[in-house]
Amino acid sequence: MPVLTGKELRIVGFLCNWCSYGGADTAGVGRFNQPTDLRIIRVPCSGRIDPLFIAKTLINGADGVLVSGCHPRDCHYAEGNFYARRRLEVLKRFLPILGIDPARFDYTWVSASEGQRWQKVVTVFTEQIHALGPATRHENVSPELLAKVASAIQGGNRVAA
Amino acid sequence: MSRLDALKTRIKEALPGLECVIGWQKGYDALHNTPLFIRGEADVDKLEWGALNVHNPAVYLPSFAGKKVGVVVKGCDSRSVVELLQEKLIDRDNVVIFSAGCDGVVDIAKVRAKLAAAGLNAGNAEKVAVDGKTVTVTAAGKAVSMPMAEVAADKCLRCQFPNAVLADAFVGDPAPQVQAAPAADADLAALDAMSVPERMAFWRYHMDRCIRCYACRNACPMCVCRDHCIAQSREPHWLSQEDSVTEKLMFQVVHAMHLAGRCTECGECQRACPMDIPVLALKKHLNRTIHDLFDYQAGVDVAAIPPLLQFKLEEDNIKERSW
Amino acid sequence: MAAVKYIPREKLPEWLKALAAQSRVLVPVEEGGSVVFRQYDPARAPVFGSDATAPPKGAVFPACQELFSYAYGKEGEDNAPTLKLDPKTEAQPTVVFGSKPCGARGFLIFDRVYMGKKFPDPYYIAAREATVFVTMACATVENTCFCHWVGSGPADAAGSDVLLTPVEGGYTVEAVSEKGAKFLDNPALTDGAAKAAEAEAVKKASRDALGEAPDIASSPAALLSLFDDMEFWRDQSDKCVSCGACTYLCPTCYCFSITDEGTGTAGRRMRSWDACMHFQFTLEASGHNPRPTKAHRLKNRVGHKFSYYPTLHDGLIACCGCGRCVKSCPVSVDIREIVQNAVAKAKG
Amino acid sequence: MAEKIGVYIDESSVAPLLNAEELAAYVKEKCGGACPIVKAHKRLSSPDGVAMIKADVDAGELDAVLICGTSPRVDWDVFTFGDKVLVDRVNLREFVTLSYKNPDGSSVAAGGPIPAELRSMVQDYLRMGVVKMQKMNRPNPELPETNRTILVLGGGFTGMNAALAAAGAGAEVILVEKSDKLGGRAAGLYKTFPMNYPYLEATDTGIDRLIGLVTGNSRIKVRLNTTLKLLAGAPAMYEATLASGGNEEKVPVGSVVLAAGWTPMETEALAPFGYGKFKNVVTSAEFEAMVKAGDIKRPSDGKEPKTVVFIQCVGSRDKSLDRPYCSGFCCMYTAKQAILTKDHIPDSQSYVFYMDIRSPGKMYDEFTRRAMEEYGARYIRGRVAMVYPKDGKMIVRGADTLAGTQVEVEADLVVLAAGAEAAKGAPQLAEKLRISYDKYGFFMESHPKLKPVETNTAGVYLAGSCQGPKDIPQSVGQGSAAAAKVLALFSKDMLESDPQISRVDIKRCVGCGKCIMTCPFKAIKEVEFRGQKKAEVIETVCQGCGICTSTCPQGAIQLSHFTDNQILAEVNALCQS
Repeated sequence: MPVLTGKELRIVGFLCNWCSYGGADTAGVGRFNQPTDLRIIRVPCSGRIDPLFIAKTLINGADGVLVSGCHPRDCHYAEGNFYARRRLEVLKRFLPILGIDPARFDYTWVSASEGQRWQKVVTVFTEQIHALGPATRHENVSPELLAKVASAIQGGNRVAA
Repeated sequence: MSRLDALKTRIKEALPGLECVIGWQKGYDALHNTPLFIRGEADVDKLEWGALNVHNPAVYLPSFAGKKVGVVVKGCDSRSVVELLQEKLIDRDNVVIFSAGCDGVVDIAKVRAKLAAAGLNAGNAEKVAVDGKTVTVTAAGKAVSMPMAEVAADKCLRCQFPNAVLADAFVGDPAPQVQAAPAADADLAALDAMSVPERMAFWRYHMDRCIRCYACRNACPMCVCRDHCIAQSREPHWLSQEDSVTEKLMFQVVHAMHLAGRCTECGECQRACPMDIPVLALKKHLNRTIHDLFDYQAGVDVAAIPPLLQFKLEEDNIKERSW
Repeated sequence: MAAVKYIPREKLPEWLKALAAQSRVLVPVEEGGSVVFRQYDPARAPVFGSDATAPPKGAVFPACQELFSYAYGKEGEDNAPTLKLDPKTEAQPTVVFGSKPCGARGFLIFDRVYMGKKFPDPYYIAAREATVFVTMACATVENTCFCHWVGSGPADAAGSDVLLTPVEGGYTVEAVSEKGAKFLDNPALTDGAAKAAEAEAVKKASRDALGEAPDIASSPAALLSLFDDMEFWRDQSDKCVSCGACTYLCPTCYCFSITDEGTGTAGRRMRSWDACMHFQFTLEASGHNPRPTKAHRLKNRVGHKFSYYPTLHDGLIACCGCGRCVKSCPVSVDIREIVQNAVAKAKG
Repeated sequence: MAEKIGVYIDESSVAPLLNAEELAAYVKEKCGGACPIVKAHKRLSSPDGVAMIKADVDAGELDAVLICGTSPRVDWDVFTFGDKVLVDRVNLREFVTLSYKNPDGSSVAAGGPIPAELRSMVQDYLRMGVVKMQKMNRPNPELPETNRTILVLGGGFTGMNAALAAAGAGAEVILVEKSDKLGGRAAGLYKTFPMNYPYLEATDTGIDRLIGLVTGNSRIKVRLNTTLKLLAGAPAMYEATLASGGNEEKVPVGSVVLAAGWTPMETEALAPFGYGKFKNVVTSAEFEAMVKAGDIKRPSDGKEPKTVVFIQCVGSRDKSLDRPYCSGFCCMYTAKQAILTKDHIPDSQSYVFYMDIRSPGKMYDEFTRRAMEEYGARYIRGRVAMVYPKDGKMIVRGADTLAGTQVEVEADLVVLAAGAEAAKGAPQLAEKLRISYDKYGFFMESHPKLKPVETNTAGVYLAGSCQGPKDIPQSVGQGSAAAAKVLALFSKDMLESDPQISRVDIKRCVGCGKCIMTCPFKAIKEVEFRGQKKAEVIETVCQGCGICTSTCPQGAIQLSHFTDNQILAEVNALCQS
């Protein structure tokens, strides 16, 4: 598809309806300059975000994922972002073992009134992803690299010599 | 009285009140034991106790919901029982736990590799003798001795719980604690040493041969969704049938993330894998993360709340980034 | 039948390269401790010594195969609904090189289902006809081998096109089918008459190593008679964890599932391996499942192979005795034991 | 599962950057198989636009409607078409046309070529919207109980008027006031500047009468010494946690009217004028209290002041204090206080230092003129430079910019017209309600002309000075307007479409109870189903957060409108291309 041919990268945002989606609306209404790489998926609460959505998005080739919810203690549902914080932090630390740069994923808190904060977050994150460049897909891993890691773990060699 | 005989005695006593008692017996060849379901007294004498009891019998417990069963466990297996109790997936009143000190079990894959190095095929194993620190396997008429430390399962090398954390009938002398555990398992250390792109290549290389039999999942005592796993459902439709590395790896991510804070690292996922995919490394890494973040270890306290099912207003070890 | 030929071990790459120039050549290679069939790469030495962890089933019957792609749309002024279909039946010429006899024999069981008159399967037929099996007879056998129980053996050529037998310094090469005969036309192959006797000795030795097979001729009737004996099946299946390792690694398991994978209004219809050990295999849309427990499912697996299929197909047992289901089972469920138990139980 | 989706593109949201018809053509090409109707309209939220969609729905052509235009946080109550069709939104305005800038930061020239980035953005959002809609489940006819109680926050003039207006129309109202009495700022006033014919005299505020009406109204429950701790849920299904003393109580409410009011500026702005240092410098509120007590005295010695200096714009219109705004009502109450001073102390003389006289209300300017012309108040246009004591008097030195001279007034009493600030804690309250506020802490309305008393949180309205300084008539007007908007909301069958709640697939549930542990609302209970433990959602308690959905490993509990499959469809639409 043409979207990926230019210098634009694929960044997916998961935003809670009550705070960060409103913050992004506020940034739009305020006509704040924002990068164009991001596509936003609306969810009711950051607590709705199964970390697997993020893993799936990144494994399937997105270049970056940004999650934003209400500030801690300001969750519309009181506790959602507290659960989210734990889950998302665990995921962030899990990504590197899968071979995904953890800098491709960040989570933060932006309230509905913080249009300018949203602008800053999107801008900084997009720059961060551009610095990393396009993500490698599994099918594009180089044969050299494959050969290099093939014998990294000699677990169950069931082959008779 | 040997541990085995003591176990048999206790099981015979308890058997009349139980649906069955789950343990181990000899399998199709000398190298393989297999789970045993004791339903009558004659079955009790088939029971085995030792280094070939590689399976985690806790995996069967949830399927006996509502019935009272006995289970013979190693120390590590008992942690799975604790975790199942903690998550109310089994009822304490309906399970009788038999146990004895465990001196470690072998990793059949490591034994296979040792035999292969000696020019032998594990498929020809005729005899296995385990005495303390040495395992001797005879295959095609040739005996090969291997130090237990080199063929023991990774978990045994770092075992914190050689004796059950929870048991109704613990027989014999407790087994000694493992001394001088390695800092990290070899597989994790190997992955840690890789660059991020190398790790991607690593999983690309290994997951490519996954046949999606879900043995890793079905052998996992904590995978209680079993028949309703999201890997095979259309509602929700997390994974497609496409046999790409992406989809296969995604399932491992699903499994690992669903185990975050619940995994006791019994290693059944990897042991069960017919394609020898080192899937346990993912869980080991995640357990390390859970420990670092929440100072938590699964399967030691029935009353604990898993870390991802609770939170703190101010987290001790989560530092949020500034923009 | 053509005369026996011979190829020295060091000449094998030459032959393989020649074959690879014309078609896809799949050979068993070691990968992370397992042996799997992969496209021939001179840099990776094939592993002919031990039986592959996974049989070459996917060469003809892929784990997942796109049957066709589809797209719904609208056309013209009146927005008439349209559906575009793009079927993919073409098959790639393939040589499966170095499979054990059991791996190739599996397709005999497939053929009767997918190449029969009733429901010929164009995808299967195209792939089957495009594939040649150059099979390696077994010089050694393993604890889990039981091909001799099911009418096969370590040098069984049924289902294969060419049979190799390991001998000192190389392999004897025999054409088994007409398709196979064409493959012997390579300068790397020389006359093997001198090696023929040695090859026969190898075949006999491995057959002897298997020992005497038990009589399971009554298994079709025995299993049928135990159909309603759920206590028997509970005992047999107690330790089964309901994974699909036995099924997916079985050279004879031919069941599949069909799913549409797509987003929006376009997608692909995929056919992929299914496993009767999974709960979903017989799960009906209503939520009802006629095989709700692993006991029901294991009964089906064993019953299908040793009773229902042979009853329908001239006594041919739908098992090639490779023993992968035993060897690869996480809890060592042993189908041999179950069949023998059934036979014994039926006898009373 | 929606199979016949009507896609409607709002031209007013995408023009002039994008052509609505071209977008419709794109949807038809890419998603035509699922979308029998694709139309563009000038303004979908207009009665004509809604009627157009309704006609298509009534024709039975559609099982779902996808509105592509404004943010789903806007006009959320406009697009409901009964329980036969699903409705979802695609945000093309806030997320695309309003926020789009060229990579170099420039704006797109209208009518010029559409940049590739902009095109891909709008196309992605359209495709995501359709695939998400395709996976949306049919509405559930079982509706949770709805609540139409109105929670009014603030017992001042505005809040009481809103409460009375709503109660007068039959609504139940809970009026929450954080202090120990009703009345708000107006309760401290002796009189207000004239608000009724003949607009000549300062008049009674009427606050006591108003308090009487409120406390005497059986539909209005007044809660004093109470604050809002938390608001959870959705319109008609909110649950407010009210804190009073050490107690907390959860109260179901349908909507909220915010009338949190304002507060006078304090020491920082007042200090340069000697407030806090000299007893005879007082705020206008303190002066008003003296007048109300009928006892205008110099605090220093209790003598009647003969010369009173009023200083306006104390803290207002002051960039150095970061308060550049006009507080609006100071000019009027200063004129009123000058008149009252003369009334009470006929031989007194008032001086008023002012920047500009801002008296745009009905007959307001006439009133200030009366202060000058009939009551002899001397208005001096200029800022006061300093205030200092001398011989028992306060010397007020300032500029008279009209005369171009320095002036010094020997005053007995100096009255500072302190400007208005947002009420203390307003930003915190805004965060609790997820509404926007400006940098001064005043709440932001949804749209200054189209939605002046709405906020961007569904079901939450605002009125009065919490939005910005207002005088009593304006506040009363807004209080009534907010009440009218809430009543309009409740007058519709607003919940005829599917509520956003979680549902358990009983076949998939293994009864592990993890969802029960994480639900913040205790909206999930354990039940027994054919001898097995299962989870069950208490639909009336469920607030629709979806924490359970991301907790359940087997995906057995799904939040409608945000199911795994819907979110996955969006992810796939973005990743597979």
